[in-house]
Amino acid sequence: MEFDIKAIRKDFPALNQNVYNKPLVYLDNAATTQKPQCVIDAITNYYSKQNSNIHRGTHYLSQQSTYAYEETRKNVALFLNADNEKEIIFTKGCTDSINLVASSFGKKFIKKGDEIIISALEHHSNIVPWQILRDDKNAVLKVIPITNNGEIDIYKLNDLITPATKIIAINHVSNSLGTINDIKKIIKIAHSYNIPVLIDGAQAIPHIPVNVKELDCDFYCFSGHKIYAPMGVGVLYAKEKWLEEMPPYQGGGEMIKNVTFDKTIYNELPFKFEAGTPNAGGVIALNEALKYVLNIGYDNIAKQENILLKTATEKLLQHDDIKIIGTPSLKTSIISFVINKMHHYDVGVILDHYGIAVRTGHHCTQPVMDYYNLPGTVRISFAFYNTLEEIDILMFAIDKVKQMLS
Amino acid sequence: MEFDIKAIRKDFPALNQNVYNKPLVYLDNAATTQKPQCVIDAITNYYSKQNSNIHRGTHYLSQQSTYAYEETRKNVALFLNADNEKEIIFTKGCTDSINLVASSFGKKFIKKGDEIIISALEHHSNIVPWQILRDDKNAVLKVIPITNNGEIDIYKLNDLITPATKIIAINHVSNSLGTINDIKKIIKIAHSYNIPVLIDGAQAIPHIPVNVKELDCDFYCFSGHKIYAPMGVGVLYAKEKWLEEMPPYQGGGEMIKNVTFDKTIYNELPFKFEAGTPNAGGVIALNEALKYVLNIGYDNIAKQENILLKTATEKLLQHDDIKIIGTPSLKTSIISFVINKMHHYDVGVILDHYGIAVRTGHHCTQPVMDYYNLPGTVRISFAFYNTLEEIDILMFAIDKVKQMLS
Amino acid sequence: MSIPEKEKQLIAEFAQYDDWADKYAHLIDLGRKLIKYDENYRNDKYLISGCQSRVWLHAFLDENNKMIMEADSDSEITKGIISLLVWLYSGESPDDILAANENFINEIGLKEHLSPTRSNGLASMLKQIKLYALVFKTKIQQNNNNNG
Amino acid sequence: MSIPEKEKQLIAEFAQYDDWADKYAHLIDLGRKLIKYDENYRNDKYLISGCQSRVWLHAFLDENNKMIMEADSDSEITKGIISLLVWLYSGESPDDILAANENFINEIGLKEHLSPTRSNGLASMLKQIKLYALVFKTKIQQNNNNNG
Ligand SMILES: Cc1ncc(COP(=O)(O)O)c(C=O)c1O
Ligand SMILES: Cc1ncc(COP(=O)(O)O)c(C=O)c1O
Repeated sequence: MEFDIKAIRKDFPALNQNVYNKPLVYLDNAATTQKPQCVIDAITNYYSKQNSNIHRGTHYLSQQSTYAYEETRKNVALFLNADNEKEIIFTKGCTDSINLVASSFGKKFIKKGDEIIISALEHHSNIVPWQILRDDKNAVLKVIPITNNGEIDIYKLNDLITPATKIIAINHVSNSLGTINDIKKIIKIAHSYNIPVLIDGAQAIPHIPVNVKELDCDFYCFSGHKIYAPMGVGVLYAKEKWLEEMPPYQGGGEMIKNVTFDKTIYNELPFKFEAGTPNAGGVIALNEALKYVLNIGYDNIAKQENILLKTATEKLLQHDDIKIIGTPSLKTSIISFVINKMHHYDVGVILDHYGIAVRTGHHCTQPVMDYYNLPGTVRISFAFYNTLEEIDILMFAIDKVKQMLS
Repeated sequence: MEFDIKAIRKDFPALNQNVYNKPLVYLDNAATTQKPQCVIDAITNYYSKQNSNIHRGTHYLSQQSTYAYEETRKNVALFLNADNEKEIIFTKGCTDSINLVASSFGKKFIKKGDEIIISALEHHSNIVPWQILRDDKNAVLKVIPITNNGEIDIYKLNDLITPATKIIAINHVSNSLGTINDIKKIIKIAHSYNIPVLIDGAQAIPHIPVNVKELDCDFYCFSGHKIYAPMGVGVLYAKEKWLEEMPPYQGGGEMIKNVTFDKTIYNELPFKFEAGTPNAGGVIALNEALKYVLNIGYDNIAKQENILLKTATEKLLQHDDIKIIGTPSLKTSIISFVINKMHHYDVGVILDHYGIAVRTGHHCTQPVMDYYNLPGTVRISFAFYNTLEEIDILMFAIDKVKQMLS
Repeated sequence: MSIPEKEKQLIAEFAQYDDWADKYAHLIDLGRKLIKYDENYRNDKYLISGCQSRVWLHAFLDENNKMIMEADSDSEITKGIISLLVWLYSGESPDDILAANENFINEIGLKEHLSPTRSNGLASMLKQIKLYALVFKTKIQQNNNNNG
Repeated sequence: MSIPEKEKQLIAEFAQYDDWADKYAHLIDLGRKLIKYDENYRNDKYLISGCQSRVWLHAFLDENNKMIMEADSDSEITKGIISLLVWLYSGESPDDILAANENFINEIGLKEHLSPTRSNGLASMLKQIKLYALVFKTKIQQNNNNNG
């Protein structure tokens, strides 16, 4: 497919609006992405024509919905190159997926004194579930440190692993710095000790094609809303052998085969892990979003996003008083920066008035901020629909910010 | 407001379609309800104009979204007559809400040998979470029996309560029989022993105005999708004192105040219980759905649904070979029935070909089916948008079913 | 007749009916003609799970290494569908059964039974039949090895 | 001047500026004019949580039972906002402070700071100020009772 940025921007209605009478420059894509019209239409269409409770009904609408829902599961399996669709569990988001694993894997496999390894580069969603598990089970939480340029210090991993290590949970891409971690190597090391690995893929999936078979990860988690799908939908990929052994996370309708008050027999995979009425409308829209991404192509996405990353980085570094936090060798289109003596909040508020949406603060990665001894940063994060003109607007506004705050 | 059924039906695009070349007769409202255009528009509008990650952003879209999300929380609090909006937690559905309480309340308050009371009339979503808790904690699950007409046998409750009873969880309205339970009385009895009560309100909220203050329930749970809102959104009302004492359910972004690897300080209510990016689009659409319901008015809803219930009941009972399961004195517009010697699945499949959507099977209430010694029933469930003409079509089709199956 | 030939015949048979009601009437009729199920096999061991209606299925290998099936259901429609499967596959070799697919259902005009709902038994029935076939195939190979 | 009078003056003051940038410049200016914060109170005990920027706030009752406040922030904009609150409420009686509302923020044209985002401190600041006022009010009442 040819990459026609003008045509692509027309696909996203939210991009074509003014904010404070200025054209919106949306540079907060790591927080959530805007939705193409086809995704919005999929939701509208679902609720206008198909809406029905799935899996339970013999009637037409229910069968249509079930079919579309299960087709999505198949497509997600293909998208991730999973062995089969039983390995795909729909959740409400990446956080939900990680909590599911921490709770269910933890119930079965973590005992007092067992060790869990995460990294110092994690989002709170990949820290707190493990802390809860640690506290529940009297386990130990160990942290792989990061290097000064913002990479997970893989060489420290071997020192942390002991016979008590039961799981390693790390992110594929850092949401605050953009670091692409060498998860393949980490997984290899872990597997050489027979330790399973969970990958928090929230920030990878919109930018990098993910092949769970090649990675050989045990768990891979992501959120729909960060890959152009609606909120309220997430994915957990897990190797079948783990899902078979793990107890269910939640109890409720359709995750069971048979219920008496004494004993309940759980349904087979993947249903065992999907209690309650699923967000079928959201899941079906996720299918559209993934199709849209594949249609544009990860290579085109990378090309455009790299141009944006490189250009913005160069222009920012022309300012003596701007420092980019995190300089890993491989990164996605995220730039975290600070302006000397200026508070990130002030910078964000003023940029906002120029129509520019950025994120400021700790980005739910307080330990990363602690490492750099910063209260927070300004973060810009590009999607393929951003433009060089938007970078010019940003640079213009940064000049204004500096005038106002000095 | 005047109740104009023709105008109302026009509000629901999904109702105006054909299935197998016959006009859709949607009688599966207890499974999920169709959505009015205003709710669909709210979603479209959200993703076309507001979409943004909430609570985390200083920028315009994020503030707009946050505002709309928090407005919904206030409106839900008003809708339920809660003391304040901190008592409203957004979840992904009723099942999620119940699991949250079973897990978090359970962690703090349930010890070995403690007793949990549910009823024999519960949906699996209000059984299995308590079984999981029972098994985790070595607790005891006790069950209030039902009477032959399908009501919770309140007089048995006193016998079941002991000093070890820590919580009672029952439904407001039965999804398989339609029984409206006298929860006010149950709550009173429970409170006289200082036992908190969770109400599964999934089937009540679309039909009956709920006043949590008047009921004095400790927890009240419901799903958005059963009250004309999208899937993937649920509500947990809980008294502030419980939420303050309960540990968080899930860990992740924005439910924390401060994270270090040693210790995490949780955010205040209600955020402590909302980990991860919430389904803001869905929540905001829930606001529209509640407004829509209030605008029609619960009195108008009850009036129309009672006419439908009465008419359908009478017409079904004209058949000697049809038996209605569950004859409580108070019920919502749900009718479960069996036709002598005919399998519910066969009845459902044939009705489907006449364009009629009903539910067949155990309706996720296997213990109720066991009580009546039935493999399942055919269930019709009306919403206010159903019509007397639709009942005529149903009766015509039932005649056909009987011809085909005898 | 081979399985594909039987499928063709079935498709032709159902093509006579334009109306869904006639199709279902015929399907129900076929179910009613199924030979009486051996009560010894009417228990949980032979129950196929994943159906809203109950389906019992029992199979064995005859002296010619063909798989013989018997089945029953408490639902008339499901019984009709299982009778199609019995007619198609019973008496065939495990290999042929393993090679078969369910497309004929679509062509018969009973597509709605193909959808992957859990309340729908067709997928579960086919899975169970193929499982039987696989077990018998392995058994035949073992016998051959032992004899060879 | 009463609090409502001060609010009116503030609104008039800000009404001079049409442009948001000028408004913010003025706000930042006001923040910079805030009296230097007493370093003894720059610690976690006086930190207002719920703001993206850090805000320290400290208050005491003077001999006339008026509440005196001092505050600081590491953000210039937040410091500007807190300076408005200090100017409005410091030196007023706890009762008057408890009766005040935040509508003036809207009228000043800083509405965006009213939104209930957790990154936004205004709601937290006001809450903290009212909490102080409540504590002091109770204290005054107790004193009155003890003396009475
Ligand atoms: C690296 C990372 N992990 C996890 C999450 C959590 O995702 P969600 O909030 O969609 O559950 C995020 C996004 O906020 C993230 O960036
Ligand atoms: C009485 C009752 N409780 C709980 C539920 C579960 O609701 P959900 O599937 O939306 O989580 C339902 C609906 O299926 C219900 O009818």
